Amino acid sequence: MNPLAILRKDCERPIVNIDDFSLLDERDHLHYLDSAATTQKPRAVLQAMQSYYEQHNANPHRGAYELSAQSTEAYERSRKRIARFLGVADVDTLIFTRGTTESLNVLATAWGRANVKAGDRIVVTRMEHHANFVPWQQLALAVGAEFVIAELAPGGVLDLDHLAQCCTPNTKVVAFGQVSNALGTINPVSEIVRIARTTGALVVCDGAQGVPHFDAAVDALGVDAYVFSGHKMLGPMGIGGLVVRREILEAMPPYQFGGDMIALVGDERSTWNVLPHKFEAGTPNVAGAVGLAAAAQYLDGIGMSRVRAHEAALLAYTTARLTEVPGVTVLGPPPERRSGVVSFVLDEVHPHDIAQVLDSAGVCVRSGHHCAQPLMRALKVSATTRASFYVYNDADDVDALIVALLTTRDRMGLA
Amino acid sequence: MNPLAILRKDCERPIVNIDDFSLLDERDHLHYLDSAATTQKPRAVLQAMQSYYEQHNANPHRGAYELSAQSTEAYERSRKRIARFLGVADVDTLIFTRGTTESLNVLATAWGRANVKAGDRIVVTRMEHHANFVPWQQLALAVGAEFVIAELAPGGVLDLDHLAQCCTPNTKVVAFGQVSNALGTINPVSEIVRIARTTGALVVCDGAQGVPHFDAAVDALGVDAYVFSGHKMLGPMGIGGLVVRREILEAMPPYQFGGDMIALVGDERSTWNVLPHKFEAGTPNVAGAVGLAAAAQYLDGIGMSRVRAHEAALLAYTTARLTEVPGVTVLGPPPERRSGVVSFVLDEVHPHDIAQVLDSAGVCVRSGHHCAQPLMRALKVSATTRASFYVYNDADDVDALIVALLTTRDRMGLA
Amino acid sequence: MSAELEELYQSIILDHNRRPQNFRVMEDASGHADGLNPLCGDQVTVWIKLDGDRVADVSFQGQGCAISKASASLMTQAVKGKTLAETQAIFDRFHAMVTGQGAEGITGGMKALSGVSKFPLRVKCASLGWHAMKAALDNAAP
Amino acid sequence: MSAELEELYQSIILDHNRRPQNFRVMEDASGHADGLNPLCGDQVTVWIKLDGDRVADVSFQGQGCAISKASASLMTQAVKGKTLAETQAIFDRFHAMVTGQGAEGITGGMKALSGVSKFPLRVKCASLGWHAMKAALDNAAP
Ligand SMILES: Cc1ncc(COP(=O)(O)O)c(C=O)c1O
Ligand SMILES: Cc1ncc(COP(=O)(O)O)c(C=O)c1O
Repeated sequence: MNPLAILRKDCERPIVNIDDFSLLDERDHLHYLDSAATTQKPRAVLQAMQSYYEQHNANPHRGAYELSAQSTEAYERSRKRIARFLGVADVDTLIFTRGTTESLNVLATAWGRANVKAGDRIVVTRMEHHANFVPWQQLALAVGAEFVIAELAPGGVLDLDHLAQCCTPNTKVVAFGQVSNALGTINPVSEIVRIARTTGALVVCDGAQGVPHFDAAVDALGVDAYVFSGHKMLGPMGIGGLVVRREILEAMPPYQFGGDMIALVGDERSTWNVLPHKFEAGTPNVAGAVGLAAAAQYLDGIGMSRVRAHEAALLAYTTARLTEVPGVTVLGPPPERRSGVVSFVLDEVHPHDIAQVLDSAGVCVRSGHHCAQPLMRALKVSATTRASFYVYNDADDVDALIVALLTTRDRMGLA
Repeated sequence: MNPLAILRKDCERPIVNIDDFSLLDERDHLHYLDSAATTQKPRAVLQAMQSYYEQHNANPHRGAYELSAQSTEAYERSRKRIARFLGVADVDTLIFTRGTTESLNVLATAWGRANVKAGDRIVVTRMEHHANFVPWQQLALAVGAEFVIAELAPGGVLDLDHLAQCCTPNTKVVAFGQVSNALGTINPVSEIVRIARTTGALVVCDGAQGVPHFDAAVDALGVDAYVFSGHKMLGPMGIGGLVVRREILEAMPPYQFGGDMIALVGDERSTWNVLPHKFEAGTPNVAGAVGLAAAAQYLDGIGMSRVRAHEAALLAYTTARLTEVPGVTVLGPPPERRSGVVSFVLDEVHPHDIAQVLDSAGVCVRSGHHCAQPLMRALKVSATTRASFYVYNDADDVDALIVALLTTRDRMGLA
Repeated sequence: MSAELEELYQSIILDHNRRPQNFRVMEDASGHADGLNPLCGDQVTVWIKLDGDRVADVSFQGQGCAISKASASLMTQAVKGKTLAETQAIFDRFHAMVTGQGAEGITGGMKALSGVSKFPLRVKCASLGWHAMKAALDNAAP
Repeated sequence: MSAELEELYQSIILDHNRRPQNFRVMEDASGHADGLNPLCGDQVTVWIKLDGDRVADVSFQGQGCAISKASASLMTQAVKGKTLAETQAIFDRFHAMVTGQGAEGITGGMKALSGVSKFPLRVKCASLGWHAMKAALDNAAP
């Protein structure tokens, strides 16, 4: 076999049963390459939510009757299951939120307003998603702190030397992504943590693009806070999480106030419930948690090392085949340092037009700034085209991408 | 027919096809009387969410491909459908949130921190749910404003004279519930609004127990902000809304920061997207919105006046039959001024024990403070037992409740 | 009416609920502590008087369901006059029983609380007074 | 390749994309305005020079997809030399066309933009320069 054929063979089939994904199963010619934005959902996830609603639906925590107890049990069992998947031992330090964006806003507001003062410093990186950039920027503006961006080294990786320079003693927050959604860059978490620990900062890791793609082993990362979204890891929309070290969570004021999070509500003052309830005001999204637990179960069934290997294989094959398309430049570091993401520009064609032509061939890719305008400025592009892979993709999807890119050049009148 | 038989006849059958509700359909002896906590979901709602995931699932707003456009369309069509159901003309002033609790926290934080200063006054009522009490209390504590509670008149209704006294010129917020979840009291919104308008306050109506039970006609209420939860109106968990007058929303700073809500993200400052996006940071819960729109559709199919009439009939029958149970005292105003809620105490039996015995007869009721500790203090009870009705309940449920209450007395050794 | 419910609300429980033992404020306590169940609003205060390493007296007051009241009442009977070590052992046996790990070594009226183990939601009710007792011991001036 | 896509990317569009007309900064403009599409990051600036109630000159610069660039370029050709009233009428006809309400009264190169109506997502792209032109007129010192 020629080298390309070998690469193709390594990702010839998806690592899941495609029947599990109705949308992909039923639309035969759909090549869904936008999993970094959101993933498709296996039947097991939809089924788990449906069963919950059909068999145990009730408001949890507050009811003395059996159905409500079942709902509570479903909710708390889901928390345990997801904590296990994440590698989080202290289950009650996993707070359910709507997703990564909310989790980061909880930190920037509840922790940030209580702990960051004028003259303090907040450090983020150049490659952050807006969700891990704007909340910190706005916190800094609100309290008069300094907002500092650790820049990139050539090749779309973080400049660790610059990060070290940024981490002055007055640094109160160091926030970074485990994996860049725009480039796929896998950040060296342990080195970042080591640098950040030279300060007394809260070390925040945005795992939105980490936990779906490899074993997150959150406790082992050594960070103070870890955040993620369910919908990017086969789970439903509207659910995600925030994991924070217990001492920090206990010292932190609540983010939202209302039912379930209180202990005593006086006319003048109130006191708060224990973890995790203190940070979960209002009726929880039990069905969402149940669906997310089913997603964790499904991913564990595949094995996260297989997920990682499959994405790496798809990436290798794509990288090889992209050389067939004249004028393509892939952004970011070499494939070994990337998760299953290919972000590229094509000479003389705007990403929006690429996405449009690709769509007409059933190839779904994202075009734009990928919620990373600060990164786009540094890369001196206004937008890129991004293909991102997951467990249900295979070499056919890559082939379709390549053919469609050649068509695009054609269609746009390039020689 | 004797009078009781007539009352029974008026609520003999549910006003929905019980097949639509799997959980109720399959558990024949379940008498679900806790809809004020959360409602059961019709198949149409579960089906709508499932179809969305199976046919249109993608991250909306950010994709240039057709599937993403379908997702955007599903999301925005849902917003329109729900706005129509609510009687809200300016569709983009309907912001999706996780539910009532989050909606109120958005107001208390984003609007409150920008507009309420030391020495200002915030007025709530004695019968508020913690979600419409604690966020305002904590805002007052944080900024040094005065937190004032409008008390009840005898009979569990709001004392409008006292409210008028509370509404001094320095009042910046008047927050009240459309219907009390703990007692079922329907508040006279137009009179409250008239009183509140003697100040320049933001007038906030908690519609969590309003919109599920009668035509909310939000625009006609004349309030500045209206909030509600999907799961209490046949919709899924994890979705709800916040409606605010456009000028106020436009002047208000964002609540959370991240993707979708930005226009330009600079290294130092950022600017915001237009409504409704400015207040919807991060990947939205599209499936939740789709499910909620299906719930609105389902309720419109029944007709909200029939919903109201059915609950009134159930309430009348229950009120009549409760006289058969020695030692029962129903709290709150007479049935005509209540929605489908009966909150009561039973001499010498704690609500928790009542709920336990009722549960063993398949009757699900809530016992406790109903997230209304300030109200419980004023009523001088530590807890009550609450039965609450909805479209799928009928006279059988009431009969089961009465029999189970008699059993409870027996079981607890009362003569 | 299920058999489990019969077992939960045994007549001993109902008696203790109606006429709780040691249901009073203690003026000269060595320590006291409050217990609160935020879900249902139940609330209890327990007072302890120590004599050396012995529980010379114990009392409680508060409002709660039959289970929490009877359990607190039975607790006062069980630990009064016991040493600290014995009290801990009784607590452990109680805890094992209500969480369904067996009723070994349980004696007297406390047996009546075994039905709680079938109702996980009520374990908190049954434990409220017990945890407050432990906290009162921790607070007690020796 | 679908027929609709063929219609979207007609050769006139591709030509205007490659060689946009009036693609320059205007130093002595009566007014100018920026347009931004926050979803894709496309961005355009339009300059207008008025002579009485006539558009004496119009130009643009910016970055964007083929549709937005070609549409802005075609816009400059369409309105240059027109009165304010005529400009408004052209804008209205353009808007009706791209939102699928018919291409009545559309003349010249602008016809090439009719394919946009089949792609609701691209209406924003096509409109970017047009809205900026309107805003520039609003800002223009008369
Ligand atoms: C790295 C990263 N952080 C944060 C987010 C925001 O996640 P969500 O939109 O689910 O809140 C995303 C996805 O959009 C992401 O890729
Ligand atoms: C009147 C009222 N307000 C607010 C809430 C809080 O709603 P949620 O828990 O859905 O946020 C509820 C329900 O629990 C309620 O009944």
